[in-house]
Amino acid sequence: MGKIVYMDNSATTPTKSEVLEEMKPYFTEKYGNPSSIYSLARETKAAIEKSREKVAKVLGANPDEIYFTAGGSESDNWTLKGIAYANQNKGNHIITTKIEHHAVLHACEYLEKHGFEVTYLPVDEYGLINLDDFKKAITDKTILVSVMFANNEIGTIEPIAEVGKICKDKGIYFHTDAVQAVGNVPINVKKMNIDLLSLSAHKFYGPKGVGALYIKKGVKINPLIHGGGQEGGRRAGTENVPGIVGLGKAIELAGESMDSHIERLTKLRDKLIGGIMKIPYSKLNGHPVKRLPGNVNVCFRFIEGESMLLLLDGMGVCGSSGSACSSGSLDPSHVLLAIGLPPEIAHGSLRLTLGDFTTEEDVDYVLGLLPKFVKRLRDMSPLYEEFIKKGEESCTAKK
Amino acid sequence: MGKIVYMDNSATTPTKSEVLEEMKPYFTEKYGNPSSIYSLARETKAAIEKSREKVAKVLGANPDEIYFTAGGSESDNWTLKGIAYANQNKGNHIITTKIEHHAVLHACEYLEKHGFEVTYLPVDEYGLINLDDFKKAITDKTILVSVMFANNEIGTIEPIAEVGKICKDKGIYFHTDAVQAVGNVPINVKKMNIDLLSLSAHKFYGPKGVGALYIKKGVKINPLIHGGGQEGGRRAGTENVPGIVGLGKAIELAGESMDSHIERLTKLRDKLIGGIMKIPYSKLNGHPVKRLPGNVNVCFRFIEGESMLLLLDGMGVCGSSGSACSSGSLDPSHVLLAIGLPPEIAHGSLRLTLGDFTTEEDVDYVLGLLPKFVKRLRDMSPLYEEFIKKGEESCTAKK
Amino acid sequence: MYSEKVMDHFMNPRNVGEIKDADGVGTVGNPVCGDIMRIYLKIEDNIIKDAKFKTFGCGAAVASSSMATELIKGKTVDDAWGTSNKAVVEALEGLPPIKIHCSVLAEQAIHAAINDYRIKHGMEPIKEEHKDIHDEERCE
Amino acid sequence: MYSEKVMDHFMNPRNVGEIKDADGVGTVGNPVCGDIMRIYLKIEDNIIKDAKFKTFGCGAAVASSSMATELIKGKTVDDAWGTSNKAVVEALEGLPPIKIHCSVLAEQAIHAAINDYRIKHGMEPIKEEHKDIHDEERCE
Ligand SMILES: Cc1ncc(COP(=O)(O)O)c(C=O)c1O
Ligand SMILES: Cc1ncc(COP(=O)(O)O)c(C=O)c1O
Repeated sequence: MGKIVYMDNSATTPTKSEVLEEMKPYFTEKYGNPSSIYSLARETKAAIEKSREKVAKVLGANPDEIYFTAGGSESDNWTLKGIAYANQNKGNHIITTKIEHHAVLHACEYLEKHGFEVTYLPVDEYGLINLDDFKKAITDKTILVSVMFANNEIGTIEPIAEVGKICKDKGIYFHTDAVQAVGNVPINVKKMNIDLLSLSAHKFYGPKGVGALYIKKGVKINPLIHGGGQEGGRRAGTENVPGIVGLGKAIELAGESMDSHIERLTKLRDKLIGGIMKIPYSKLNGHPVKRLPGNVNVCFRFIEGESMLLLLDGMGVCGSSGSACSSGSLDPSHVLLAIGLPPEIAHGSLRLTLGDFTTEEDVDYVLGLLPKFVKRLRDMSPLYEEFIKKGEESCTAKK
Repeated sequence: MGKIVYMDNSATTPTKSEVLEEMKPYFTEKYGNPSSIYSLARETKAAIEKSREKVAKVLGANPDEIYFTAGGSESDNWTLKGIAYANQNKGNHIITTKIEHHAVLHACEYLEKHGFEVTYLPVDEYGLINLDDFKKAITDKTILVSVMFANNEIGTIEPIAEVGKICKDKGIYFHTDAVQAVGNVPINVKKMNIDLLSLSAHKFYGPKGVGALYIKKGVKINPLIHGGGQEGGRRAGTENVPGIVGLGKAIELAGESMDSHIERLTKLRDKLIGGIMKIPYSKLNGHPVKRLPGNVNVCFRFIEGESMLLLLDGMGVCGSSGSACSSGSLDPSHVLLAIGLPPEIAHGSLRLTLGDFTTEEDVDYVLGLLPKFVKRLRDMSPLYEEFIKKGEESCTAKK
Repeated sequence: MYSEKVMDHFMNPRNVGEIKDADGVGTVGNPVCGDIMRIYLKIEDNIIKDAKFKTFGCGAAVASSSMATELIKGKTVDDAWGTSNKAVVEALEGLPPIKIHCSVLAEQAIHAAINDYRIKHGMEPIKEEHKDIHDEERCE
Repeated sequence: MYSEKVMDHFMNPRNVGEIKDADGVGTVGNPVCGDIMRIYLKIEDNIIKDAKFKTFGCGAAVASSSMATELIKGKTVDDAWGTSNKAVVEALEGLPPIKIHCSVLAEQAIHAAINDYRIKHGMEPIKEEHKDIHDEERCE
């Protein structure tokens, strides 16, 4: 394979080699089932507890509040369904946002079919929820609020501590999908009054297929996966020991290097955004500052996103798009529509997400390619042709 | 660490090194998210499809009927809850057995709290269900039958093809928890009329934290984990690519060596059973022939199981017990009670499960230790003292 | 996900551009749904002398346009009308199921351009058999 | 899961066995629940001269019996009665929460043996303060 410039770190990250090294012995040598009593098992049990402590430390939680799962989607589904059914006696109303990940949105839609009511909060042009909207949405039937920490497409960071405070005052459980935030934003579940928090290891250089749910002590929640007594009886299944060890190592590394990680990525991100904004009729999606350090999401008018991805892929650049075509449906990203982009512009979005292995050279390389590719696709675009003929002037992305 | 004789292969197996080798590149190099469109992602997508084919081949299924999960417990929960809620309009009755794994039993108990009715079929002294009992239990509200392929404690293999035939005739979905069977017993889902089948990689020398559910084409089932469009929209979450690759390799190896695996283990098993049966007041649990090739489960009267495990662990032997003490509850194994053992005898059970790394030397080593340990614990046992004083004669394990 | 042929026609699309004094122009699709295709025809003696396209859309949309224009060049107008989306898919050595609609769009663009030519030349437009596929798949 | 002290008392239990002409014998527990403990006492001049045990049970049950008999040897009968399960747990350097009941059983076995001694010697048995723990935890 030729040169690869990987700019899709929000989709997934490579497992760091230090992480893989920690995991390896748990496949072939230290393979004991943690529920057993012999020494081979006690050592895997201990490894899990060590990982639990590492996760707790980075989140500001207690180790016995961390439950390992198979990833962010499971953590989200567990929260939504587990809280809904365990607290049905108190109410049937859930508040979330229009820009959540599908793991939250589709779980909510499922609950709507089973007697629950869900309010989907709108967001402003930057993707931020409005706290007044939120407060007004609360009813005496509200049992759960789920607001994502940072959006996976446009990188917007929501006012989590403020939402947490309001939920605490009202005595409503507050869940945040922090799958994109962990490792990229400082988090303290106690200070931010978070009751449940989802995370997924493969988003911060850990392995795929393992995640965690922080559940504050005392929260009433049903299991999603019933069975054996693992995870304090709350999540059954033989523990994914190598995965859990990898998650622990990855979050430890992320915690240690958080400051420098944020500083470095923010610089690269802003350089990339700056360069792209020189291309005419382009627009930054999301908030300029309240934004994940590695997230760049832009729209190029008159261009369709998948075509851009294919051209970039031809040069070894991996990116993603909110374009309908790249997501297996005909509708463009619900997030881009929620921030008010007209569908035809939403189709032209490009997300480039930087990570620990992204270099300044990579950014320069991509900045060298983009103007050519934009020109090429616009030259082929009947929309651009019309636009030029009509002599339209400004690029206003809002309807 | 000193000598280790691992005889707990039903709890979990080591990942074979060939399996780990296949997995490795998917952590650090081939890490692309399979849902993306660039080349890095296409290659992980292809790897998943290759694994799907391998699983399908061993089960006699079509690749598009295989769905990857996080393990046996998830597959079981998905089936029970997913079928129950998707077919509520047809009925609310489920049939299962008293000796299922807790992943099935506890999911059933959950459903019972939510308006479903569950019949738990009894078993005979060998752990076998009775087909007449089963037929009588079927009502016009029965929507699902879940009978395990082979029991995890006593190794008994159930009459799956017969159950499948009856379910087919009645038009009822048939699920089998084959977590212990895959790799140890030939399976053909089409010939056996199985509609859903659970498996878990770590039981056949694959990694922990990954499994699969076979779902016959056309079966109506809700997702357990909603979200992204992975696994044909039926199981959300970024795919555990290394895990899935490992599962594929492991099941391929298991399929290739099935015959020799069964032959070798059956011999070792029967040697171990034969040796143990020379110890007075000992009894084999489960069926002598319809039994997993590597499963040995015995009761030593007047002895408590955990004590035996600790003595064995002291000599590097890893085993397990249906003893209450080793399972974190005060009640002995529901399986041993279901086959009619009185609780005080069930407490004295020992399970030794052999695997591909078990040698004849290991068997001899354990056979050298057991008589000494049994004697030592009996000498300490007030039950044995009473028994000897009363001059009781025969060891009848049944009530 | 795409065949080599599709990638070739996407990376090196044939017949991109406009024909200034086209005899027929057809535009189909909807930017809201993420694809618009415009085909320009130069027609002499009932023969497609030249065909060009402009497309806003995904890789399959571009490749379908490129292939469709290739397929009809040199054909009679009637033969061009008969160029089905299936012919486009086959010439492209397949399209992923979700992208089949791009080939349908190409067929529709040819039809639209031919009808435009017919109208300009005082002929009745031929009635389309297809419904608008976007209606069916409910793209808003 | 067990402390080194527990493992030591399990692997090398002190005072295993019977006292043939014991002055007091106490048996507690229930085989159905997986543990029975029997303690034999030799008592002279109100002093526990010797103590032995037989136990059917888990590692913690054996270690608790062993430790309990060690703790009471040489004590007055009253002091022996006062040997609490907590003292056994402490001497064992801790027990897992689920195994605490084993230490309670040891305390109860001492009480039962002392009461057996009292009854044989015409004294009133002392009333037990504990309920049967197995009742509470609903072991059938
Ligand atoms: C029969 C059976 N079913 C289900 C399971 C659950 O599998 P897992 O622990 O991989 O979730 C197991 C093993 O623990 C089992 O033996
Ligand atoms: C915000 C957010 N939530 C949830 C998920 C789901 O995580 P996973 O794919 O690990 O299940 C993702 C990533 O895909 C995400 O970005």
